[in-house]
Amino acid sequence: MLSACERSAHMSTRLAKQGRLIDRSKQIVFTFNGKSMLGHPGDTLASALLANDQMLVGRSFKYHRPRGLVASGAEEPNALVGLGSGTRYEPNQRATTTELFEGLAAQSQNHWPSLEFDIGIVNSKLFSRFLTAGFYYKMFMHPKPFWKHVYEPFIRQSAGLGKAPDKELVDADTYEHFYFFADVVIVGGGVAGLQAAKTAAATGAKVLLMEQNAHWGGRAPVDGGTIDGMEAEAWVTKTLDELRAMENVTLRDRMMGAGVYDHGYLLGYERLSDHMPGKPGPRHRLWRIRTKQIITATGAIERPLSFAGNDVPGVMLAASMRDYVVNWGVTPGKRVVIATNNDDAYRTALILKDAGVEVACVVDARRLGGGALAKQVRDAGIRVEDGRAIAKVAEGKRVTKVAICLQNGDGQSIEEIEADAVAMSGGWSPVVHLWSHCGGKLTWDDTQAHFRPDPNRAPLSHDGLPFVSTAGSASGPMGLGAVLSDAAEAGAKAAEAAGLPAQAPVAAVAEDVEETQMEPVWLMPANADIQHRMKSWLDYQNDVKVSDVQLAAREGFESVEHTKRYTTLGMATDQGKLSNINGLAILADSLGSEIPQVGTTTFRPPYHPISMGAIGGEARGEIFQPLRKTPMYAWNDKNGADWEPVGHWRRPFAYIRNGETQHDAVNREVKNTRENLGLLDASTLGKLIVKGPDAGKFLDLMYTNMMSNLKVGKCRYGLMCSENGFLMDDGVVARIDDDTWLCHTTTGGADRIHAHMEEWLQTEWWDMKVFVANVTEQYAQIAVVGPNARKVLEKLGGMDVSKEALPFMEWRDGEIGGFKARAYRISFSGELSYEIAVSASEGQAFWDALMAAGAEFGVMPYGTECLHILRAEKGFIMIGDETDGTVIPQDLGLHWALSKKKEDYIGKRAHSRSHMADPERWQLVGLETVDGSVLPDGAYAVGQGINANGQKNTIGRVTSTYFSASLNRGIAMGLVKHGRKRMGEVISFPGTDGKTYEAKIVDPVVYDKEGAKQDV
Amino acid sequence: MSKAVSVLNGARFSGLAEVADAGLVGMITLRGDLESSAVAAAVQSTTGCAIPAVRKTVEASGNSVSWMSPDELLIVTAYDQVADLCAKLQEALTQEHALVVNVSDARSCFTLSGNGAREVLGKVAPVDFAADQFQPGDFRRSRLAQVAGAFWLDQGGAFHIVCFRSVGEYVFNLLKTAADPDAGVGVYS
Amino acid sequence: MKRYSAFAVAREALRYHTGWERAWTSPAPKRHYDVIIVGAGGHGLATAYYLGKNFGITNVAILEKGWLGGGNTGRNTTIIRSNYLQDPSAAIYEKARSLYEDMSQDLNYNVMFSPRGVIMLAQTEHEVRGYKRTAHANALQGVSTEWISPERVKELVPIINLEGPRYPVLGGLWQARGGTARHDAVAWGYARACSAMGMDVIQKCEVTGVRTEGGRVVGVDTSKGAIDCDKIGMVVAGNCSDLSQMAGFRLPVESVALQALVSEPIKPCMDVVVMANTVHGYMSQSDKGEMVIGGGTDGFNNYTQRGSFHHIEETVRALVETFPMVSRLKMLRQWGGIVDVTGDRSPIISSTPVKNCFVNCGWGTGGFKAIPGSGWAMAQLMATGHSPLAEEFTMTRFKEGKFIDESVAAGVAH
Amino acid sequence: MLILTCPYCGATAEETELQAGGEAHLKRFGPGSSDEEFHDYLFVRENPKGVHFERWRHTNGCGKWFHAARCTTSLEVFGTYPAQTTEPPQDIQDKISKKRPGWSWREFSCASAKDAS
Repeated sequence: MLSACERSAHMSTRLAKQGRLIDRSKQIVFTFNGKSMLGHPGDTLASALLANDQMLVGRSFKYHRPRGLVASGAEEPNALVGLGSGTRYEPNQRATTTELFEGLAAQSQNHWPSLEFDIGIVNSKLFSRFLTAGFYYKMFMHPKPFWKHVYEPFIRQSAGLGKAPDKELVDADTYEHFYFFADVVIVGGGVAGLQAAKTAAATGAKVLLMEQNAHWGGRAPVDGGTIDGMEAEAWVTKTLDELRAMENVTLRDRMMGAGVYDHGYLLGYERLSDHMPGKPGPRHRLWRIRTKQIITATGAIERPLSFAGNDVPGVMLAASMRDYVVNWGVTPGKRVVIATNNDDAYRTALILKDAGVEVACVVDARRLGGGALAKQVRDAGIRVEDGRAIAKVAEGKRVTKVAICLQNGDGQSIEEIEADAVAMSGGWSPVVHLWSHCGGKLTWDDTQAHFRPDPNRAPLSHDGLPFVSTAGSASGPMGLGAVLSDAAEAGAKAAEAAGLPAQAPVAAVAEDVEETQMEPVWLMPANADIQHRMKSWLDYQNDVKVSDVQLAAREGFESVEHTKRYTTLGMATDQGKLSNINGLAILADSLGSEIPQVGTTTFRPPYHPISMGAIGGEARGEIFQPLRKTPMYAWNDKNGADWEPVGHWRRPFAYIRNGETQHDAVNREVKNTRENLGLLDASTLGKLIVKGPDAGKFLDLMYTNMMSNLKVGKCRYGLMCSENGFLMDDGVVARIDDDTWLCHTTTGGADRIHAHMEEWLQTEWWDMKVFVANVTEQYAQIAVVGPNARKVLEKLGGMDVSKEALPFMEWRDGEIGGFKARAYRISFSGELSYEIAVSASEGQAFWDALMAAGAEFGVMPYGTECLHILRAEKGFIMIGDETDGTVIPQDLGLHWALSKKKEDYIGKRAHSRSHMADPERWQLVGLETVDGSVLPDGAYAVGQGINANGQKNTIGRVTSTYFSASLNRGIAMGLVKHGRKRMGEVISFPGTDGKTYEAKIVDPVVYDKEGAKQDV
Repeated sequence: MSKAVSVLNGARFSGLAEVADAGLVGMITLRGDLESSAVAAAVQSTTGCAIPAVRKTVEASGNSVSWMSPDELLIVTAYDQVADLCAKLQEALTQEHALVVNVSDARSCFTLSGNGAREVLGKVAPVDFAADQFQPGDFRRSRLAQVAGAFWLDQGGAFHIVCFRSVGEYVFNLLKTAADPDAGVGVYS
Repeated sequence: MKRYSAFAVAREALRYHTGWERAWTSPAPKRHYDVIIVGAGGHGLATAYYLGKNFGITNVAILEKGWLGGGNTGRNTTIIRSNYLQDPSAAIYEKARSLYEDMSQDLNYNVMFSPRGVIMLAQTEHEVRGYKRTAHANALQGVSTEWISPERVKELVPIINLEGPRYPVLGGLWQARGGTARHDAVAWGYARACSAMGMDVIQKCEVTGVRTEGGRVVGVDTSKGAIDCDKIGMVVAGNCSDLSQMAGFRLPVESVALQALVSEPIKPCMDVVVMANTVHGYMSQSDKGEMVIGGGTDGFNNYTQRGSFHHIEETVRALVETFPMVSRLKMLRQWGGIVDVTGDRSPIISSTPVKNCFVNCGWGTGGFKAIPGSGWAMAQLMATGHSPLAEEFTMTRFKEGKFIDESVAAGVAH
Repeated sequence: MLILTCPYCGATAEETELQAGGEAHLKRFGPGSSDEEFHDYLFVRENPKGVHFERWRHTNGCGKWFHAARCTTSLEVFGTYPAQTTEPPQDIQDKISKKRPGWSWREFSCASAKDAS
């Protein structure tokens, strides 16, 4: 029975026979460029387009030439479409790897205004002679501004393939990662992969077998042959059933081996819902697999032939054409010319004929033609011409005529054959990408004219032993029997290499047709003239032709990498799967060199593009990154916290009340804390317990000042430098008992300083008896600050917090308001201040108690900005403001904290280097603007003249600057050359706002210089 | 104590596996020489547990003891017992160079149970969760997506997961996402 | 050398481009050169070019063990900017940037310098302060930059998500005359110009030894035989430790892998270069349409030109969060290069303990943008013994504790 | 993706659990050392192409620092060992000598080369 399409006059059509993968009983409606079309379940978008006579599927990158399908799988260079819409739109989807689904909407790409009529074609028609390889390096240089404003925008607009997703698009799909471990992973579910899996699994090895398509068996069911006495397809089904029954085997379809990384790390890219968009659950899953052995059973890819017009829609790889016939029951034409240099293409002739498609001629470039298969074809009554070539396929939007010539001639046409499709086969190249990702080397095989993996130079793993092997045609052999025995051996060897007991491989037995050797044909015909070579495509998508590679060679781009980059050969979205070997053969020929000497470019992951969404995985939205929250986070959030990210923490910058600006809120908090009572959530401050008989000695090395002589019950402010001498952290240290200290660090310092201490203890002073524990998160810590601080604590009741019982710079354990607490009498604000630590789980309850009890004392929470201002008014430095990784304690006038008694501490030796002892170093001072305004953040003070590089000389910079609500004017600190000797001097800070700010050098402490307020 | 609350305050999620906030859990970090008989004796007498082997958890008397590093144990007990147990351990270790510190409030704990538990954890931690590779009593410190975490498998087949308190919510949301009922992988079933 | 121009292209088109001559010659080494530059990457070729152009020194060989431009010059993300904080860095990078402005005309080779603008996003208060400081410094250094508002960022980068759930964009440091260039073309353009001046660019010529006499360099041994010279410039990122040891000194340098990736090409959607340091990622769109993406380095010494995948993952995660539509693009290709990192992550352009032996290395992750400035300074240093641009970049600075630290942040702290 | 076996907890950890820590077996120079010594200690690195000894920390794991002997050009790992030592264990040096005859790294070198000298 003929299908509806076949009865029509169309040339590319659905056949009545064949179509093993489609379900003809059901129809699927889809659209292409808005036109409604019909397909079947099991179709790819590509096969469905062919069934609808949509030969023209896209336009090329440079010349905007009309293009049709060339291949049937991942190697397809032309059929890229924009798929879907809205939040599920995606550009550059391959029609050949897109399974058809109901409602699929595809848009062709790279044309304007329409696919059928594209203005860009003028590139091809008028300018193609000019737009040769590298032309843009030689022109567009004058006038200079034209590159940015005229030439580049034009080039960018005409390049670029698919339409970008909408600028505001937020992906509707989700993605995830999965970690998996195996002994042997086999990539590729063709007969080789299945055979390798079976052999490996027989040893008991834990095996993962993945197949990028939705169906198993690879090419074998299309190419025919019998395995173990049954049809290939039956053997595939049987073997799959056997593997599925094994507990040690995991089978995944729609999963591609995307990349091989060092030490047996493999990326698997699983497409879960691309064939049914909107299906609940993740769209893609990125498997991060650790395996002892990888077998790539990735098959081989057919090479195009380089003849003039080999890019006209309707010219297709011979094996792909039979894929379309056998798998999906479609043909790109009704009258086909086949061009080949090998026997395999004759299979296409037989299959086409069997399916009712006329084969006008098989043009075999070999002088002596093919073997047994060729005979079958001749016997079937098909015309076969040996030693012939295609001179040219007539230009147009589809194939109409094919000119035939002698292969060893220059392209003189012998005859013209009417045809609407051309099948071409230039031989087969093993898919070596995964083998090569981690350094597997290739060897040139003269008999098959291809690079294949060199088993003696395999990628090596952590143990220096090979961890990747190949199976089947990925190894080189193309015959079914050889494929199976190679795969069986690969499976057995890999299992043994993975540590399983060795087993002799048992391969399935196949019946093969003997094939006559192929002959390399890099140019068709061999002596094609320049007009022909300028129409012979190597890289379809990037529009690289034989003449381009020849030009590159002539201009001295002799390295294959140079040629690639100069011509863009192999740099398109197919990464040269079809073009690389043909291109470097042309290059070798142009250089008078051999192909193996020219070598290949580097194979890089991924094998085939993978979604950025999958790479990012689950990390989006609220789990984009960990957000660290203090116990009072929710309260802060509800009470106006204007959040500031601090590392992964969030801290309230200020608590903004209704009607307030951020600035208002900060000023209110400053005044209230100075006048009444402020609460600061200080839980993020690091708290490290350091304990042991050598703890004092250790801390004396960690801190620049002495900690061993701190008395139990007391606190001391300490500084830490890096070994390179720079100030890296500060904080208050409390001595807890005879051999225990508690060290406070900055928020950012908690993990860093903990790691720093562990590093020194483990790697340098491992004989010291010291243990460190990071207890930062065990406590909620609240700074209770202001003149009313004692009152609120006394109201809550519990421990004696009087000046006598708990003097400044001491700490006590006890209870406050029924909470077990530790109170530190320390102040970073210059006010009467307690920092109270309670267990984190009780933090919110304690905060609530303070807020309630503090109501009558004017309690208000304050944020980090207020904290900054309070400390700046007191001239206290802030790590990260006054320090930036280039500042040493001496710069900040902290000489008092550099112990002279100690022989050693980290950073001490560094400080004696010439530049660190240099009196010219900038010194910390206070800065007071002449007019009371606020100095701009980060402003530099200018000195006299310019330096040797023409830059203005600077003599200082602002390190922190604020509006002080307490003093009602700007306050600042800065580092100034000879600053401490220049008190009272006025210096200038040019702003980026056009103004220059004049500031007087003053003492950094501008509030309560005597310290009377904090020690009450 | 009613004042104390865990970060997730008893939250649960049921999908591929059951994710549950374990509430307030008593936890003690013990640092000391794990080879020392005094440490072993102290741990045995106070918790009822022997010193676990490398990357193992020992459960006894309602307590568990896990191997954190060659000189560190994680002792898990009831939240209201922790102060008492800390004191006893400190007492038993007065002669030893050791550090005993209550970290109950510094951490969040979750249980992950059900058929999909291995698979869910396998989405966030770079660890082999195949049944023959991760068995009851096994303990591992690793990474839970972007944060450090530790987990062990109890004899009943449930995972116990510990992370820092500040990232408790992140880890809960992470596990919840991984346990999406439509995101089954199906390799461990 | 035949001049390149639209006219020349048209003329050649008429004869099917059969008349183009070699872009550079492929000579055998001579026995002696005044100067040998080891390394025909961008920096080495630029050094040679300015030796010839500025100092008339043309008896120069540039030795390359592989193919010219095949190291980091040909595997970077092509960003050009000079908005550095410290004076010495700003000076050399601005010199480089200004030379890029005229490079196509100067070399008669279109290197496609595209001053499309570079934004460094500020996503924390700490970054806001840092970039405001940089803007102030740049104003005094003669580097044109400005602090811009989030609204302006959105205008320039329509695909950005300003209100990211985690790190809202608080503004950015904008250098309007920063941009990109075609990386290979920079190497090819310099090579062609060097060759035209009579210099020898010798590829597949590996240096196996550095010969010295009395503490002075006299020549090199190579895979193509011994070559004498008066001066040597070592400009070999990723190989400088090896080469310096041949000359008998050691460098404060470590080599690590830096990775990059590109998406499949799409139509223009982002006209500027965006760097987001809080989340560790940067992105621009090439003229071909690919989104060119970079991130951080691996932490371990590595010469494989392969990096670890989790860095790719971190970078992509960050970019998906910053530019949500990126989620629906696909990664086409990832690769790695080996970069030299010094103790302060700033480069070394310096004389060495061996007389007449000079070294230029340690560009870390920022080498491409510096190429012309680096070559200019290195040439001046080699020709005259002194270069103001190179003055602070000595290898002795580490001994003095005089660092050029661009990271200027000891970590976020409160 | 490097995978190293932590000599403390025995886990075969992938790189995401680890933190690289630079060259191993550096001798610290503190106060009293020369500028040269201090400079070399802080900044000068072997940075070899080939056998290297380096520090790693099992950060997302048992937290311990350890050393790895690794080849920087092939990424082969010859062994890992605890950080509390000033030189690579002999068995690891021997293993390297078998695989990389003639290797040397700072004052350490191939056993056979030592015999010959």
